[in-house]
Amino acid sequence: MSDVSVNIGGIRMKTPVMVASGTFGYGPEYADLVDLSGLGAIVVKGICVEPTLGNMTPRTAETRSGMLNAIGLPNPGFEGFVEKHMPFLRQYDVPVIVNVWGRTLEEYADIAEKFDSVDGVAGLEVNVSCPNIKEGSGLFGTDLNMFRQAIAGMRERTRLPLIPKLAPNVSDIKSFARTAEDCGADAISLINSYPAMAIDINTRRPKLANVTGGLSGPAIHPIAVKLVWEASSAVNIPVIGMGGIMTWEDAVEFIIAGATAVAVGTANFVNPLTAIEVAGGIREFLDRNGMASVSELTGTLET
Amino acid sequence: MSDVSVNIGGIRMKTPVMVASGTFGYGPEYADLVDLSGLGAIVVKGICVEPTLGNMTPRTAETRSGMLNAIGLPNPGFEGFVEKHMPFLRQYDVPVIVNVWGRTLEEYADIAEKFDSVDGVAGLEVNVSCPNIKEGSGLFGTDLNMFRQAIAGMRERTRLPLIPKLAPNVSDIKSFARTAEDCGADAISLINSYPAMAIDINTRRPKLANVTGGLSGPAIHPIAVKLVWEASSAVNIPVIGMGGIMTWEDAVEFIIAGATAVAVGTANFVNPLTAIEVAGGIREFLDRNGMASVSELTGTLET
Amino acid sequence: MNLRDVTVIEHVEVQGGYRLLVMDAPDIAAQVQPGQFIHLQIPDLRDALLRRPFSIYNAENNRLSVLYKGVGVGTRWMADLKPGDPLSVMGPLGHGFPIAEAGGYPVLVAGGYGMAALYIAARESRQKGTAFFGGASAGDILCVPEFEALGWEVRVTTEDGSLGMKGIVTDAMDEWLAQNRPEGEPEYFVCGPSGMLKAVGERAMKAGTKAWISLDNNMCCGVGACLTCVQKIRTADGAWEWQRACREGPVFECREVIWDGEESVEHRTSNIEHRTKS
Amino acid sequence: MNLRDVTVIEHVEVQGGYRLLVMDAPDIAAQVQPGQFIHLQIPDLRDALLRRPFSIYNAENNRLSVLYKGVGVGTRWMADLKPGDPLSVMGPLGHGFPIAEAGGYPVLVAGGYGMAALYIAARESRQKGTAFFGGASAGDILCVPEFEALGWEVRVTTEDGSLGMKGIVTDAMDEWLAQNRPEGEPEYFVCGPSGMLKAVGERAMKAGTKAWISLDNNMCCGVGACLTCVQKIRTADGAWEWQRACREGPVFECREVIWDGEESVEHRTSNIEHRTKS
Ligand SMILES: Cc1cc2nc3c(=O)[nH]c(=O)nc-3n(C[C@H](O)[C@H](O)[C@H](O)COP(=O)(O)OP(=O)(O)OC[C@H]3O[C@@H](n4cnc5c(N)ncnc54)[C@H](O)[C@@H]3O)c2cc1C
Ligand SMILES: Cc1cc2nc3c(=O)[nH]c(=O)nc-3n(C[C@H](O)[C@H](O)[C@H](O)COP(=O)(O)OP(=O)(O)OC[C@H]3O[C@@H](n4cnc5c(N)ncnc54)[C@H](O)[C@@H]3O)c2cc1C
Ligand SMILES: Cc1cc2nc3c(=O)[nH]c(=O)nc-3n(C[C@H](O)[C@H](O)[C@H](O)COP(=O)(O)O)c2cc1C
Ligand SMILES: Cc1cc2nc3c(=O)[nH]c(=O)nc-3n(C[C@H](O)[C@H](O)[C@H](O)COP(=O)(O)O)c2cc1C
Ligand code: FES
Ligand code: FES
Repeated sequence: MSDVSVNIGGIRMKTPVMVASGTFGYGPEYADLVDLSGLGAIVVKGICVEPTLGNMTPRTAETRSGMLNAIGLPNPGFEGFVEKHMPFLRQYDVPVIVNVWGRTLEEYADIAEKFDSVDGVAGLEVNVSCPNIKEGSGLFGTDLNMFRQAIAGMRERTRLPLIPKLAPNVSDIKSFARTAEDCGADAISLINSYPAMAIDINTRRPKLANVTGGLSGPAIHPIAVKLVWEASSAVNIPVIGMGGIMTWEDAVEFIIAGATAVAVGTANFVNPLTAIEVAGGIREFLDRNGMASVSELTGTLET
Repeated sequence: MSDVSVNIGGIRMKTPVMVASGTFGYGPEYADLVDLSGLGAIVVKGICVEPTLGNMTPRTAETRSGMLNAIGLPNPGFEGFVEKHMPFLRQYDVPVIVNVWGRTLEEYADIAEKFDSVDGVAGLEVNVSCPNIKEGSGLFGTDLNMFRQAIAGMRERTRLPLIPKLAPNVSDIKSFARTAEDCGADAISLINSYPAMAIDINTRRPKLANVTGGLSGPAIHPIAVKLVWEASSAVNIPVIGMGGIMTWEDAVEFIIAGATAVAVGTANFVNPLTAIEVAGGIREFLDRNGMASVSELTGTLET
Repeated sequence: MNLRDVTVIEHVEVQGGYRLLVMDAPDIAAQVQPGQFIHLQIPDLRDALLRRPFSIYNAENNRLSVLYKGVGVGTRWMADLKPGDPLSVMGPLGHGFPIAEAGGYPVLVAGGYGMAALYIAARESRQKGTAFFGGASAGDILCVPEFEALGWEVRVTTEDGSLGMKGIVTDAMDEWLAQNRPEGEPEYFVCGPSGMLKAVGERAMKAGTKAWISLDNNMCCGVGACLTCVQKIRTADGAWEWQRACREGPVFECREVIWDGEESVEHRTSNIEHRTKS
Repeated sequence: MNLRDVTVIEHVEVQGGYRLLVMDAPDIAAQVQPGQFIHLQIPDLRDALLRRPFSIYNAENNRLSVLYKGVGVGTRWMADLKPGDPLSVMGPLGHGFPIAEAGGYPVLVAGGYGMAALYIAARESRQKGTAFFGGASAGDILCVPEFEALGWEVRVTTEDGSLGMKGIVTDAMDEWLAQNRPEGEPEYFVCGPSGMLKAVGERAMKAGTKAWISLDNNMCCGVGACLTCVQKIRTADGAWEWQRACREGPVFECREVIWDGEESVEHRTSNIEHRTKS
């Protein structure tokens, strides 16, 4: 049987299929239904230094073949997370990747350092799709210079595998991918949800309290595949592909495009077993095609 | 009954619903089914100075709630278009907007000048989602400086209403909108299809001969609504909103977000009467809400 | 909580656009507590991905039933379901209604599908009290014979006066309270639109009695993972925190809930704790 | 060409996964020429938007029928269609087969749904010649009695030998041509996979006879607006231009078609003209 285990910047995963940040809570929410040890990795909802409130409601809205979310990164802060959620997560034989973010460069560096000494954390995924409240309008994920500073600052303060998660709404994804690699990132992941909005035509108000949100789900899959293909062609570190995976075929597209692993997000809300089923589908596909390991498939797109 | 006529930079339209470039041919293709005079405007497939071949096939692929296209802008060139298609289009009482493009700054300026003297052309929509073959990697639609030069160069050479069509894959749509206005554009339209790709997992080849293409259809509607909202907040010239309109409700979202008119693209392939039906739906919506004209709805989003 | 592929056994129009959907779902049915809900995946639903939450109307003999109305893309599509069709069901979910306090007088207040959502609570309650059902019109008043068969006194209000008293449900409640003195403190069990939940809650707070209200917040995951359905809930120290309608709720005591627009209370922590209420 | 909401009249499995779909569509049926197709919108098709093209199998008595096989998301979904269901149909579309030349000997060559696509041409042809039907297995050979009833000699080839001769359709053709001398020049009418079109075309060109081949190019709009379905077509001056399979085609004479990978010919103009072939 084909070997589907992968190594993402030192994080060993039994399958190449993770669950994406913000779509799987902190683990216990789906634990009744899903064997957490069967996941490639659990990426928890975004954590920053201090407890954070998030946005008002409504926070999500359905769109055609997708959904919008503007949850606003509510979280119990570093201490709250480590105290309340890590004990649960440590029970399972599955890598825990913590999705982290900050409001300033300092906060990015601080949260990296804090997690460095936490037992049971396999790596950090860095959410840069958030506004920099200190410098004003710029976003860490779309301003190359701010992106570089954030990642470089974190690299200095942690030895944990560092996985910057690229924002999709840029014209040149390759420069962000290369910058991540140059700053010492161990892998990159993409894509985060795409900035978007929906309007209730009767009230003439946005469907989200936050006005705009992020589009995710199968609607964005073709955008994500293209960005993963471009990004993976620009770097040598592993790429984690995500965006709209509903079936194993969707995941295989990412792998052929150049992803070493993938993550399932929105699909968890439809079928929480998606990540498990996708991993099974990939294994069978490899078997059928006589491939000994998933690495034989990665980046094999013929153009 | 509510007045749905609009004025886009001097182009008077009976309804605010146009058909989008590349999805309605040059007019005759749907003329058996659609009363062309009932459209807000016909925007024809992109024309450049010389005849152009376009891409190899396959040129389109279906995706979830959307489609990819990489037609590659085949066209008979300026002369071929004017000779073969304008006589047909002149028969109808409907504004004809010619979508134009170039491979270099000179070609953009040239095509603008050439159309200046063509009878029956109401305005030019400028497709900037194409690579600059002379300067290399940059794209007219994502490099602000090249965008400015292209539009400013055209403005000097034509008195026709000029409608730059913005590319969606930029971080800051507002600066492109403002630049268009600064260069003397009479309106802007957005969004063009979003760069994306799909892979046939069995052949491990891209589903499009061109490898990548543009994503259109309802999948991208929430992205388009957000970009139209942002762009229209940045300029005083009218905005034409498009991307994924299937129903009148989708169009009304664009109008509430700030669009003066809208265009129907991919939906034409599903139901060629979409633009007519959407216009009817908008009129009824205005009637039900006691609005005398569509302008009372434009940009009324309460945030 | 389970995730199961179940089969439609019965699907009939009840009245006023409401339909009864009965499914064969033994292991989910066996676990149901009053006021819980299921999260339904509607098969082949064009381009609408997400599951839809429905209160459990009944759960007996391996069967699970819901009462629903066609209001949007999903519920209208459900109209086509026929016996034998497959459905994916996640449930039972959420924390529902507590058992009515001994010595109290239980009062049910419901609008729309709220009548269905209260049925199991009405059956499980040892005391049977009064049920106030409100709706726009006679077609919106569901299950009256069923509640009467359980031993409840049902009082109906409709806005157009086509059934019962003309007015809204709290009018009927106020009138009844003014004229009657139930043996025992009234304890309210409420399910319906937010306005109704708020209005009953206010009365309960004024009178110093308890009102358990079932929130109708928009949901996405249904299990606590996405943080879509959160509600501001008062903490013991007078501040507030987000709690998830799908996990810590949908039922809360009215004093706990801070409604949108209420004068602001300090936010204590954004910490979603895994409260174990039941 | 019309766009009509039509009703399913009959929908049955024929054999080997092929289904016959009959629709009530008077004004479209009345206009059909041999080799044309319709563009079908499959209602409520989850997240797949586009119409699907199907050759018209028959058009008589106000009825339109197609023969199709479930191969992907759309055609599998069509399996659920039942009499009375609505469908949106655009058609008839494209330029089909010409009438067989007087004095010639018409030869039909078909694979898969190509047998259906040739039925009207077979009926309209004054001369009846030989029809070569090929497929993987017996289940893929459609409509033999129908063609025989029209007066055609049908010769079947299957790859697994389960029906007729074992081999591919051109094997049977070559054998037959070697042994028979039809009265009149053979004129080929071909519909099937590209490989078959090419192979028959090569034989026709060698023999200096005509072969009309119906292209199976991917389509999107079906009417000439999107330029998805284009094919390189030789121009009179030896160069090539794009023509649209949905509008100028799907039927072309084999000499006109330049296949992918053929040694490059100069591209003349990219000008899609509105050829009026019929
Ligand atoms: C805990 C809970 C229990 C429920 N129980 C029942 C029940 O027993 N019977 C019943 O008929 N309905 C019930 N509902 C409401 C039901 O979930 C919605 O009617 C359904 O989701 C609408 O789906 P749709 O696709 O038809 O509508 P959509 O097209 O999705 O939406 C139609 C309208 O309903 C609103 N809406 C959509 N989803 C929700 C939601 N999850 N909660 C509230 N509003 C929503 C939308 O904003 C929109 O205005 C319950 C909701 C919750 C949260
Ligand atoms: C002019 C014309 C006439 C046709 N007539 C018939 C007919 O009479 N009976 C019949 O069974 N089929 C016919 N086809 C093919 C039919 O259109 C496809 O089988 C159908 O579109 C597949 O739809 P789907 O959603 O099931 O498959 P999809 O999931 O869309 O695709 C399944 C496979 O079919 C391929 N495919 C998809 N669309 C087309 C297309 N338009 N043309 C070629 N390949 C495609 C895809 O690349 C994929 O490999 C015809 C095609 C053309 C162009
Ligand atoms: C409800 C929701 C919450 C999310 N929260 C986060 C988050 O906290 N941090 C983050 O980096 N990404 C977050 N994401 C983005 C996802 O991790 C993922 O990148 C995106 O949804 C694309 O994948 P999908 O299409 O499979 O959902 C969230 C997405 C959703 C839908
Ligand atoms: C097949 C196809 C061809 C297109 N050709 C052009 C073109 O020539 N010029 C252009 O500016 N946009 C072109 N577009 C983009 C559309 O005009 C429109 O901006 C886009 O499709 C978004 O709208 P929609 O989602 O309604 O299709 C094309 C789109 C499609 C689907
Ligand atoms: S609906 Fe996802 S947390 Fe409640
Ligand atoms: S399918 Fe659109 S031009 Fe032929």
